[in-house]
Amino acid sequence: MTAPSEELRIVEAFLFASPQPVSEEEIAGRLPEGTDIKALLVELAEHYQGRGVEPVKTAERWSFRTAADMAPKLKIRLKQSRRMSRAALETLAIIAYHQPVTRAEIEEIRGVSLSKGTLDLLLEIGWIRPSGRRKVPGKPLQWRTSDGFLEHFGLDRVDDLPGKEEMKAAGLLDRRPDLPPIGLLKDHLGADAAADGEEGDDEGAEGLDEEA
Amino acid sequence: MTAPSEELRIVEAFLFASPQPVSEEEIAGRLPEGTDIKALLVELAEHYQGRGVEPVKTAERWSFRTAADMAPKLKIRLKQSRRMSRAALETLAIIAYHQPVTRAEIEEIRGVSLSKGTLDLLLEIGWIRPSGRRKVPGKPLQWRTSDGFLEHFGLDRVDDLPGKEEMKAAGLLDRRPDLPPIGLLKDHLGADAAADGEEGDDEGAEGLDEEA
Amino acid sequence: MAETTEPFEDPWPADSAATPSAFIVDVAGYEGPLDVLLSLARQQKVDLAKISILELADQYLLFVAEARHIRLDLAADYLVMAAWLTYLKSRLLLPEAEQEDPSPELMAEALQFHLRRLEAIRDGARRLMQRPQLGQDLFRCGNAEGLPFEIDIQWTATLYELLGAYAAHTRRTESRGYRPPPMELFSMEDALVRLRRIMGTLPDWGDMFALLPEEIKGGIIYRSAVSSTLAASLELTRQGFVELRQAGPFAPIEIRTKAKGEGA
Repeated sequence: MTAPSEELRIVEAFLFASPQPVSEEEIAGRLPEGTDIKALLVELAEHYQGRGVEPVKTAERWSFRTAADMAPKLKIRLKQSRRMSRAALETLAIIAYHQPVTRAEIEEIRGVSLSKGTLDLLLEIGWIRPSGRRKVPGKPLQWRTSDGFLEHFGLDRVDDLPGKEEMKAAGLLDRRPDLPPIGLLKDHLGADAAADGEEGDDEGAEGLDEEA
Repeated sequence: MTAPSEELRIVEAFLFASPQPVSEEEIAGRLPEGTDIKALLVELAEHYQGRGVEPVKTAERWSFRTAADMAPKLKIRLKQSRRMSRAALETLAIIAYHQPVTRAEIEEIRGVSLSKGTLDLLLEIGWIRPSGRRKVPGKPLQWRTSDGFLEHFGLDRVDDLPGKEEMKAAGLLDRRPDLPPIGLLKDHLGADAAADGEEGDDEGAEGLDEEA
Repeated sequence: MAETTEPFEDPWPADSAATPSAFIVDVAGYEGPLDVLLSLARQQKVDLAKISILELADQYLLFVAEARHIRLDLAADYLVMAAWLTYLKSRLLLPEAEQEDPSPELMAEALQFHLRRLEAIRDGARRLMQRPQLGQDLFRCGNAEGLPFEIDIQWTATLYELLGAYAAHTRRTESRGYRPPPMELFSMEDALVRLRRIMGTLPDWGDMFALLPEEIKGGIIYRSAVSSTLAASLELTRQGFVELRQAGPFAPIEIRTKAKGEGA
């Protein structure tokens, strides 16, 4: 094994010491001008291949993480992970794959109205963020996933979502009008639809099971 | 480089992920019984020899730390601007207008004694420079403003300091001839001089204003 | 491995609800009519794109009819979907005589699209949750030491502040009031004080100018001392404290304390 270059050592120490993942620009700021950052990161990744920790890129930023297969050995299980309701999970997936997406679109895709607590929950965890308003009547808020979401699931970019390419290819991410007559019928039944929304709220409240 | 053993990877990931430094007993708890922890730690240390981070043992506990020589490379430089105290500014102005000027003369002009830090501070900032010694008993050092001073205040020459000519014409900047000591006269002036001196001490203490 | 470490509940009851009777009992287990339709469609075990919409509509209508026996308050969404499917079914069964839009085929295709899209999202959510997650499967550095920092202090002062300080100093000096330059010369008052002090100790005649302070011999200060002392001596003579005499022009002027009782 050859001795690591001074530049590589700096990248290594910087990724390691920084409390937050760091961008390639931030790394470049620590090194002589003109240093090939990408090559250094490749070299670093090669060095850590097969080891207990490794450099990973999430949300366009680099940090060290324990290797995925170490999970069972490291599991401390100090805190039980939150259990998410199916509604919350599906809503997260819809936002992730279809972003930016409005509340109405989420409801249309799931075919059921969205309880209030669902978006709140995802917002509280820090996995989604509001992202501008759709330029249609009513200017509804649009939602996107956050960097925290990418970091949590170990994704570099939204395009790296599992199966995203296939979904796109199949046209499933296209925007399409709701089943036309259903929309019309719904308008006729406005009052009942509201009652249904209430039921949804109840369900949302149990979205986050707090298990000790 | 041989592939690291599973045990070594666990030690590596465990040291890395643990919120606190870990004892050898804690490491042993993660590994099959009878594993030679010490040998593993030696192997780990060897692997990280000369790298940007390394396992270190402090107070009988292990953790990863950045290599000591990396500290200067990782340092974040924060810029903070501070305003100068009135005493320092006044001293600087007196040097600018009266240069070359000795410490005793500055004190005489200001009418208060000069705190020790004031000239040091101005010298450190690089706004004044020593400029030969006055040819009087005691050979006191004389002070002048530096090029750095001119640069900071956007002046070409000291003579460009606005108002100097007018002040000179008004006789405000004339230095009076030193008085020969006459016992009786001194006695008359004694009380006032002492009072002035005291004020000077107070002001000297606040030589460096701590302003955010 | 991800299966075994999956901490999330398995959120899809579809498989467990594989029998029609289970549907009816468990209306609340479904997240809306589309969810029910998707479950029913999966029972056909064919590609969703090739699913028989007619069969699906029949199954759904049956489901709703059965469900209503148990829950009269069955949500509006379910009934709307039932109405729509009835309509779609009737259109599909009718010979394609009139060309109304949207065509029933298009409507059926739209329903298929919705079902496929919902299934794709569920698949996405499942795969997302199977990824190793931070703080659960992957760990960041537990005790990152942080980056050391160094503060560069930059002292700032503007020219205005500099001049302001000087002006303030000037004003302060002036506000101390008018102070005449200290008198360098030996004043009449100085001479009076001094003569009064000395004369008490001189019993006999003495050269007046020999009494001047030793340290000021020569120069303008000495001469001022001579004249002020002479003037002071005249004043003291007038007051009757001392006597003066001079033997002749330019002779030394002698002075002595006036004897007590001799009168003025």
